[in-house]
Amino acid sequence: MGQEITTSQLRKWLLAYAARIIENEAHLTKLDTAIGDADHGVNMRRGMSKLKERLKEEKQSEDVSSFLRSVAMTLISGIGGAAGPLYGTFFLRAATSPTNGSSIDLVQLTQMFRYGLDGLQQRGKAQADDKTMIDTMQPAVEAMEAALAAHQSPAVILAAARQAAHLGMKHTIEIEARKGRASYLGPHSIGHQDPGATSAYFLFETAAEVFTKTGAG
Amino acid sequence: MGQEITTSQLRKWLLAYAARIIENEAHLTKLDTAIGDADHGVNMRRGMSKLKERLKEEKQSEDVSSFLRSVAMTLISGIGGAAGPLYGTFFLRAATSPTNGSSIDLVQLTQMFRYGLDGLQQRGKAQADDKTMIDTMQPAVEAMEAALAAHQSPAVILAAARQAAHLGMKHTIEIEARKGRASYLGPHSIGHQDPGATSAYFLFETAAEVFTKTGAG
Amino acid sequence: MQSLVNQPGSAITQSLRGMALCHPDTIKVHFDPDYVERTAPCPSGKVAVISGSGSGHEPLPIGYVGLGMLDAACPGPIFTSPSPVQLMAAVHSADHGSGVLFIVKNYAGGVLNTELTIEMALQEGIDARYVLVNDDVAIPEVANRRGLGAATLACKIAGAAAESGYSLDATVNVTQRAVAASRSMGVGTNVNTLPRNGLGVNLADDSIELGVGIHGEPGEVRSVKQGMPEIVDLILPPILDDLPFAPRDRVLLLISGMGGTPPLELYLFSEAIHERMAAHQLRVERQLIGNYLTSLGRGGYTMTLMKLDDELLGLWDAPVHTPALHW
Amino acid sequence: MQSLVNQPGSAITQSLRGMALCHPDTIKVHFDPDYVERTAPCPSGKVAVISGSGSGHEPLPIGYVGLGMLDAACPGPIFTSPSPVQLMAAVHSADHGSGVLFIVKNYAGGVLNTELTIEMALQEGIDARYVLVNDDVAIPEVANRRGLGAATLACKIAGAAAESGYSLDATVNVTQRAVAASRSMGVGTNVNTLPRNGLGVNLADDSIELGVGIHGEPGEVRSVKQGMPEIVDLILPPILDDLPFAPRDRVLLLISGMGGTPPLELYLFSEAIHERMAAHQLRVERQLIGNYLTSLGRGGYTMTLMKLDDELLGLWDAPVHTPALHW
Ligand SMILES: Nc1ncnc2c1ncn2[C@@H]1O[C@H](COP(=O)(O)OP(=O)(O)O)[C@@H](O)[C@H]1O
Ligand SMILES: Nc1ncnc2c1ncn2[C@@H]1O[C@H](COP(=O)(O)OP(=O)(O)O)[C@@H](O)[C@H]1O
Ligand SMILES: [Mg+2]
Ligand SMILES: [Mg+2]
Ligand SMILES: [Mg+2]
Ligand SMILES: [Mg+2]
Repeated sequence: MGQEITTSQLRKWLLAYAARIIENEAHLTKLDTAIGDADHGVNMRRGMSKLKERLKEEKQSEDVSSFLRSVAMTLISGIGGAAGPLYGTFFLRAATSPTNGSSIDLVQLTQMFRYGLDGLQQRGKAQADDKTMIDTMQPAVEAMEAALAAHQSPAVILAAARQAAHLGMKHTIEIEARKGRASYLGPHSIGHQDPGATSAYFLFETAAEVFTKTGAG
Repeated sequence: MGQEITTSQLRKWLLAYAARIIENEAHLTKLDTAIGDADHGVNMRRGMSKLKERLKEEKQSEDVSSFLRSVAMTLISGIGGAAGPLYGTFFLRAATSPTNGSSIDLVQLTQMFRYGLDGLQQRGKAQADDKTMIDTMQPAVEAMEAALAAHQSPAVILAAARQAAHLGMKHTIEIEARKGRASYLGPHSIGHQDPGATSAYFLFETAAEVFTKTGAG
Repeated sequence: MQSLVNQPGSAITQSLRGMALCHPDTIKVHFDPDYVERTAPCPSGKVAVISGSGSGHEPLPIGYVGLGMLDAACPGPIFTSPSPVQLMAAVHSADHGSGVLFIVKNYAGGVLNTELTIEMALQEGIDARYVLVNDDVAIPEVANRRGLGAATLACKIAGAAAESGYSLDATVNVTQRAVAASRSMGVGTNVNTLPRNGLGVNLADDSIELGVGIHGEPGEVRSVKQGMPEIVDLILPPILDDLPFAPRDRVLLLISGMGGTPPLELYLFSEAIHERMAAHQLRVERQLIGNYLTSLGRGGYTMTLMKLDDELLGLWDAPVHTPALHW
Repeated sequence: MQSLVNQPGSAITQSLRGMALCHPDTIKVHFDPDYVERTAPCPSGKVAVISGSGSGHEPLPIGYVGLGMLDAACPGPIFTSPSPVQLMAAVHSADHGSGVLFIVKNYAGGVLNTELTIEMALQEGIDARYVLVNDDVAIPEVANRRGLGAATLACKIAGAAAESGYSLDATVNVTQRAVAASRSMGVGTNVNTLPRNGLGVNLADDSIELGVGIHGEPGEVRSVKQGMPEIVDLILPPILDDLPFAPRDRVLLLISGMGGTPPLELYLFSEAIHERMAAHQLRVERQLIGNYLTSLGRGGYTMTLMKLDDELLGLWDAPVHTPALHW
């Protein structure tokens, strides 16, 4: 577990995330058109443009907590809608997880995700199977924790998170929405993938890509 | 010129006119759609329904003037738009032309049309070639007057009126509107037949049909 | 749900009844013939001010009935002027011996029906006149210019003058001055259509219809790439040059939606107008923004400017208590 | 001309500036973060009342800023709630030490952003609360009910209470009572669509969308053969049975167009409602008819009933001076 992820690597991760979201703007909006109000892509792209601006200023040896807090504030002001305070709270709370100052190890990365997930869940009061981003994040964080407990390698831990996130995202197709705008559709929401679950998946996908490449080994 | 047209024959004429307009409601509205506000058929049908109601009460030996005045008031309240006061004034003024009490001869019928036309023209201030109902009525009345002066038979006088009205109506296709809503279109009004000129034509068409059949001989 | 409004006759009647039920303290509706009168008592010797209009332009004219504005109003069928029978009923209700002024938008039907009514009124010994509203600069020939937003302004000015005791002559004069000081133009934004018939072509997303009428009379289709400022630059010069309005003129600005325009878009339009007002050094002393002259549910707006003087400003500010204007 | 409203960002900013330019005596607009505050001075010790909302519902919320109603309001992007950064700017402008009340329509975004803002305000030692508006009976589960016309009513009641010196607790309580006494439902009449995307299907001429939302949330498509009375018979029972409203109840009736509804049609709707109000022996003590809660330019309307008591009636009648409500 000697691998350390620096603030600068977290920055790379979030830049990759921003790029992935911007590539997928139309896709996210299309998903939100089917069961929401057709703006999730627009909202996320607005937030990611602001995030990219913010991430341009690379401060020397910035500590992880204040970095995550500033990401949170950027997302809170930039995304809007329901997703803004949810992603914002995720990072606000992640910023309170233990660090080594300007880096975290894989245990701490897993804790960071756990803190973020718990914060998001307290904010939104959604449960698993309500057809929200929780359905992506909760299995992903649980998979990380399990892999960590099983002393897996960083690459395996991150791959497990990504795979669980993917399954969770796909699972939202099968279930009925009980939170957010899609809930107004009741059973008609079944058969459609949740937009927020999709944007949340990219968090784990890009984490696996960036941290495996830069950090593993 | 011994032919007398009684109030009851005038009633038959206007019943035939009302029926002809109602048959042609869609046609008149279509013409008004091209160069006006798409209601001439609706307006005329509304007026004709009221006129038919009014004409149901056949009063014994009603005199021509009061009959025509009551037709005028019915059209004024029933048609609306520009056509209502124009047709209304036509009959109001026609009601002041000379009669023999409860009948008129062909000289008086021609005078009746002339009085009506002059009144309508004073009301609307349109000239020939402004692309209005005047373009139907003025040549028709002039043709009646000419045929009368040439001592033609009633059937010929009425046929001349109908034919001149028809030519006048068709002539409106070629000219630019200078009165009414069609005038806003300027040169774009060319190529379309005027709706009011069309509804006015039916006055002469039905007069020729009804008075030739019932009165001639 | 086009069919709701298209039921001939009964929709107008029911909508009229609806308006009366929504404003029972202000207006009273009569049927067959259809007209609306104010409930507020009239000062003795007051000139009566009346306006008729085809329906589909609400709140005009019924929404302008009440203290300080119209004494009575008559709604015709959709886009079709009311009949002399209706107008005479309004005259009988509103005339108190000091004469009657009709406010008439310049469309053939309105003018002809009013002239016929005035002949009837004169035969009964009632002094009746009309003021023609013809503020639409989209029509080059002045004689053919249509009535737009200045109809609302004329009803307010005439009503305030009459309420404060102006004679018939004086009411006619000041109302004519108000119309002569007003210029307007319309812009259509969605469907190039006669709403009644569901005909017409959708405008492209970047196109407007310049100089459109309020009965579906077509305007000139223009593609607009720069958004609102470009639209305002198309309508403002014809308006300003026609009077003409000059720097430092005091003006009243009326911006009306056509019934299908989102408030968001109307304020967007207002912003571009205000910017240009400042650039032209026009002093916007008073303004009204909302649905004041509509064209059923079509998208679009009209802009009206009236050059103000102290008399017009005073009459504008005078109290008014109607369904649509209230101060 | 869909494109006019669709320019992301700048359309909102310009429309906001437009509204401020149209009502310079009443509101003042700030940008980046965007919020609007009243120009009227506040009585000392006054509780601050704030509301945020996605844009596209104008006049809500900006048109309700002013004396006797909101102290500040924040517009989000189209149909997207404003951010805590905007809401905190409004808090800093409006709070005078007596606490802050947010009026929040029950949509996930509005609630989540407000809750986050309240946490931030509490961290700064500012007492902040919110009242959730959830009057839409089209949603069976009470927890998911959306905010409709009661948002307008809540802003008025809360604003009047705060203006007259109610404490934060008392303002919260009476506003909650107002919401609890209110029920609404919406009807869409033209396009079954998300306006932003130009998607969606035109409704048939004889069809409506029952229980539609104000962000294009679909309702139930119903064919309506008998016109307005049939529509009112579809929405009234769910509204009346839910509170329930009982004969001889005093009620406030709010009828709002969705931005693309001709006034003629809105009065047609009103007529059918008034007829049923009489049949149910409900006493309509106060009413408001117009565009008060819109959904960009879509066709349709919402109807809201609030059961009145003397306190609510007094607060409703209290003076108000905002762009949209004024008495
Ligand atoms: N209470 C909640 N908890 C967790 N996620 C939620 C909640 N409400 C909504 N979401 C997520 O937010 C997404 C929608 O975000 P977005 O479209 O940006 O906001 P809005 O719904 O305000 O338009 C949904 O797909 C869902 O995943
Ligand atoms: N000044 C006028 N003189 C004679 N006829 C006129 C005049 N103005 C309009 N018209 C006639 O009226 C017809 C239109 O009538 P209609 O559609 O019923 O009224 P509106 O134009 O008010 O909708 C035109 O086709 C024209 O023939
Ligand atoms: Mg959304
Ligand atoms: Mg016509
Ligand atoms: Mg007409
Ligand atoms: Mg949204």
